[in-house]
Amino acid sequence: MKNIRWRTILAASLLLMGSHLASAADPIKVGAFLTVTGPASFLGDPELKTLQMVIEDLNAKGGLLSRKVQLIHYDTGGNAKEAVNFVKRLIKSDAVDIIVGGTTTGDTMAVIPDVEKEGIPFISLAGAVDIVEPVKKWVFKTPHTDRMAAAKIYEDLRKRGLTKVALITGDGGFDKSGREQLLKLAPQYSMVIVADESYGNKDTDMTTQLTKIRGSEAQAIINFGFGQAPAIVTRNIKQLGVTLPLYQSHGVASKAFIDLAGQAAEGVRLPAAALVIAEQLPDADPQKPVLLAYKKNYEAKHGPVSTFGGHAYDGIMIAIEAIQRAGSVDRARVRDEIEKTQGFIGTAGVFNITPEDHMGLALDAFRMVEVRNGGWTIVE
Amino acid sequence: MPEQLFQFLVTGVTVGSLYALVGLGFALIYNASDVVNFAQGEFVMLGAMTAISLVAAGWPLVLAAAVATLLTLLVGLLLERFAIEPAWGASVVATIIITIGAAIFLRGVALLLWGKDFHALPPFSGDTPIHWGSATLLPQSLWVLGGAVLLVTWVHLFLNHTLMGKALLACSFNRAAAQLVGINVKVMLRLAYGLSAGLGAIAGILIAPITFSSYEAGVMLGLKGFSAAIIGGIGNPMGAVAGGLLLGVLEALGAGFISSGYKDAIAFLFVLMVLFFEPTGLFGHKVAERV
Amino acid sequence: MGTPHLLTVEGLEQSFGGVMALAGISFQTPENLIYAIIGPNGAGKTTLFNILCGFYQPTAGSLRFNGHELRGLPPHRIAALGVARTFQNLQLFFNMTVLENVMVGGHLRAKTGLLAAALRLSRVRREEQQLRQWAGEALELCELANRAEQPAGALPYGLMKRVEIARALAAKPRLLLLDEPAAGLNDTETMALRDLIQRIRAAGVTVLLVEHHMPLVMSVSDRLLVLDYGSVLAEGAPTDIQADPRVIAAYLGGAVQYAV
Amino acid sequence: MRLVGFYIFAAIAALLPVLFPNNYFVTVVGASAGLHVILAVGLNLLIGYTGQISLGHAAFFGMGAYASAIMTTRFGWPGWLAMVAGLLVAGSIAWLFARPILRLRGHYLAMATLGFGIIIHVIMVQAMQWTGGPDGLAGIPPLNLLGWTIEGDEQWYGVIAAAMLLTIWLSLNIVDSRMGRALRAVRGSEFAAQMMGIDTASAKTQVFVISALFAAFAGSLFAHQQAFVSPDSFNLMISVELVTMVVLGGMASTFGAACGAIALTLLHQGLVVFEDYEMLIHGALLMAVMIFMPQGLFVGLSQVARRVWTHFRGRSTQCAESIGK
Repeated sequence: MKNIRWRTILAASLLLMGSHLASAADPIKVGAFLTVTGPASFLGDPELKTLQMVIEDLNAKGGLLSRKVQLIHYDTGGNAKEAVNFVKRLIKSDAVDIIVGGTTTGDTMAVIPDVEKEGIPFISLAGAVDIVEPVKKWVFKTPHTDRMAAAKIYEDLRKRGLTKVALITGDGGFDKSGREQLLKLAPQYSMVIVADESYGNKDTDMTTQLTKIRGSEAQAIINFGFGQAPAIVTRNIKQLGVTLPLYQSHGVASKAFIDLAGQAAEGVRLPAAALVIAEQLPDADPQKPVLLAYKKNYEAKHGPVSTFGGHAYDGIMIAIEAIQRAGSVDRARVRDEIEKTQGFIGTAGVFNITPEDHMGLALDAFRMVEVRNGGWTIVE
Repeated sequence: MPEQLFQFLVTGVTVGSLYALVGLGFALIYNASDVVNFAQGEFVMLGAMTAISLVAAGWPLVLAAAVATLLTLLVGLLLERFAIEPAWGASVVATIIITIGAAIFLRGVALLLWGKDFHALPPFSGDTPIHWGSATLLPQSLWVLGGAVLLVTWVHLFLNHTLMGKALLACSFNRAAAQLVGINVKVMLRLAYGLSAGLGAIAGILIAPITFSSYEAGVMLGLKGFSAAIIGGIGNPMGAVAGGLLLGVLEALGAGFISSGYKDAIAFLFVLMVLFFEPTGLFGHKVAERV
Repeated sequence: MGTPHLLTVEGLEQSFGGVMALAGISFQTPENLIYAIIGPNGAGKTTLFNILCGFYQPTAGSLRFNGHELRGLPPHRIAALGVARTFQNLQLFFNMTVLENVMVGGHLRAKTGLLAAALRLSRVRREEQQLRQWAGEALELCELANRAEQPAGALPYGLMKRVEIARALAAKPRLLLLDEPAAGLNDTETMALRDLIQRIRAAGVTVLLVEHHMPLVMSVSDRLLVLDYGSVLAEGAPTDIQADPRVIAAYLGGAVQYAV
Repeated sequence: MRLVGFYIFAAIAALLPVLFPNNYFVTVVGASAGLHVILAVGLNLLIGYTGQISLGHAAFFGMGAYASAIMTTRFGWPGWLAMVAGLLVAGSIAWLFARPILRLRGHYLAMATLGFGIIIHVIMVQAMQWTGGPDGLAGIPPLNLLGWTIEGDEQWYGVIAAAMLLTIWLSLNIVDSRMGRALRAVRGSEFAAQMMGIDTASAKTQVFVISALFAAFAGSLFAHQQAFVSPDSFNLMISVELVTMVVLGGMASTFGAACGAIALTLLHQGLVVFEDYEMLIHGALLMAVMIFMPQGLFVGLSQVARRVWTHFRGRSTQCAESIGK
């Protein structure tokens, strides 16, 4: 871990002098801007570690198109203004060939105007559906959209015959766009929203909002959020003795959530990528080998795996395969190759990207999972 | 509606006691140095994170808490020795920036030591909710409330009934006069930073089971603690506790009856109203402007 | 001497939570005169000054200046009527030079606002010249011309006191309140202060002087007002006041048998 | 003679893009530094000269930005009209809040302005139907001034550099005038200022409004330059950073505030190389400068420069003094 950091500092300071020696042996440059600190560090940190891991393994096996691959990454700290400056720095000063990054929807939306104007392939790791709808020529994304998560939750609720739903969401971008999708899709699944509460992502107690929900005739609670707040909501629900079924979002699909929420997490359901239940997949499932390989490799270095790291893995692998198929780092040809990615087996599911769908994941890429005695189990 | 109101009040008091505990640290340092230490939130975080690591390493809770408090107290002393003292005589605004720099620095250290994810301390006496009328609260909240009462009385006794405490107060009222009667003002200031760091650590440990802790936990707690100290009248420990409880109840009622999204806005709007009518806080000592 | 009174104070009372700092005092100050107010500490001298300038609002009574009722006016409106003062504990603008301090004195004699200043209109440039000139004159009068560019904080205490006077004069006031100008000065500085006060009176400014330095008070004032425990003890020419038994009793205390 | 510092500053700003053609650090970072200078110079009038602290100034920066964003994307207003609307909104809210807030002193004033900033930030996050919520507003059209549509980083560098020089010029004029001295008198001693006939309440209100207008002006430029605005560009941390720029650069010095703004912007870009250590170094640097140069980076450095200058030339030069103003 140590020498990677020194190499990055050395590489970055070299670039400060702006030396552009273009030659065959020149490394292929992958640019990344992630929220490694700040409120969304919960997502950005595993993403960075995954990108570094994949690129290090790739270089160990001779790199790409017989050229070394170099990762240049910046930490936006969750501030969209920084994201824009860093993407301009990646394009203009570092002259990267492709960008994989954008942990939060806010950062991603902020940089799209520049990416489209400069014409550089950009694979985002953020959740909101409006990153790829309407389709933008140079912009792709690997995580499932919040609309898919909402649809998956509503499907499960309908199976259980529950129609009166209470929403409780945080004040982050991920939370708000999730809430928007839940409100938009409710009529389609004949769901009735009976309560719509909100909290601050750094709040320490949500019992007030949950007491109001307890007072409503809600039959189930959906908490769309990420970080520490959903764990507090889950504990508060148990504290108030509320027994309604609780649905979380894929934002908390990680072991850390179960550790934080503790006993209160039992019975919580949420849509998640197959990564969290890799071992329980039937052997015939094509995703299983990919998931186990990534999981083993990541956990050897960094501890428990997280679905956000998985999104970064999918993003960088799609980029690498596209460059291999294009045989060069020419931006337009790499972009076209990404758009032709078919049947790519990633941690989030099977990707079939088309000119109209710059994500390529079907609803079945999401698996409904439930917390049972401290672990994730598939819900049939 | 009324039984919900009771729950809102109980929630308000439990959350308010968190703010009160943090506000105490602000009041103590202000008493000795006329400066608001914006790194107070970081002391709370350091106390919690150290205790969590020690407990995770198998130490018994009480020992871990004691060691964590001492270590944070040491950090407070070092901060005063190497940051506040060398800038002796700097303007109030410059000293505020120094404490803000210290806060960022301590956050950087915590980031390196504990990484970025969230940690929790197991509750001291389980988390089976206690039912009190129609409201429920966690046993840990009783620890927090109890802790607040204990610490407030200790600070009150210390400041008003011990020689060292009175010396501390003397420094804040008139540093030159304090020096003249033989009080070593530098030691007093260092003591103040050490004590409020220790106080912050204890607060952090008491609230860790409720609020989870990360390298960034100090920011919001510091902000709410500062607000509590200001509402109560800066420098007045009792005021800080009252201010904290008031802020907590306000947030709960605001979220309960008006809109949970605008909770913080409602609370701070009230803080503004208080300041407009009581320019030196609810219980702040009114400083007569002498010409 | 019979000109109409510049300042008329009637039945002025001021109490701070029950303590009667001023218990109904009345006096009149004719124009173009050096009028001294003396009395032991706590007699109510500074309280009177603060009421005159609008820092305190009196509990009762009235004070008329040049036909205007001052009671209820904020300090800056009273200053606009032509009242200026110095302060017992120095209130210089230490973040500015001596010249800039005195130019602030001329604030009321100029008009340009923030917007005109920001755009640097021609009348702003003319006004700056004017203010610089007025300040120069005031510094000249107080023999501080050579200290103009120095920061106010760098001067010795005696000179700082004089900068405060120069600053007050730059406002071209009709009434100048001097609050213990001789405090902390040595003898030579006090003599220079006496000449300065006489030069100020010669320039047509009425001076209200609060001072403990008796030789200075007796030598420079035209009339004296003696306050004791918030009420008027005596009022008159310096020579009468020196001989007045009540004043001597108040100052020296106890019954004194005169060797008649 | 009065504007020698200003001309040097203008020369540097003009020469940079010529010496380093289309270099990221000049255009993009330069433009960001320019916006920070406008904010810091405005805030310096309030903190440095008038001695009134404000920990909520990012709110006015945000008002300008959101006014431009909302008026152009949702109501189709032209850019300049939206900018004027932003100035009016920020100015009137500043005027409304100034009187009650500026009666407060020291930490209480810091708290009131901090609270004000948080209230505005919560509104930016929660009023989704107007502000687009936490993910902000995208698609802000390019700014069209007098028929010229500003496109690309070089052009934006030019526009922001010109705006920056304008604000520095306005600030220098304000400081060197009757009203400027009145503001500094308020900081020196509010009692003495009142006795000089200065209505200190209205003086403080005027400077509060002026600094809010500077911030809103920068906000509108920022909105059009980024074509995107989101609440986390206007939160408490940004307000704290603005105050740090003023204090770091050197209080009560227009060029001090400008240099503080540039230094902090470059620091931010430079530190990113250190990844996890960035926060640690950022905090340590902040403390070090405030401890060893309490009167600020600029004033401290100009003193060092003056000592070196006198060491070599054997006599002090008038020029350094006029910059220090």
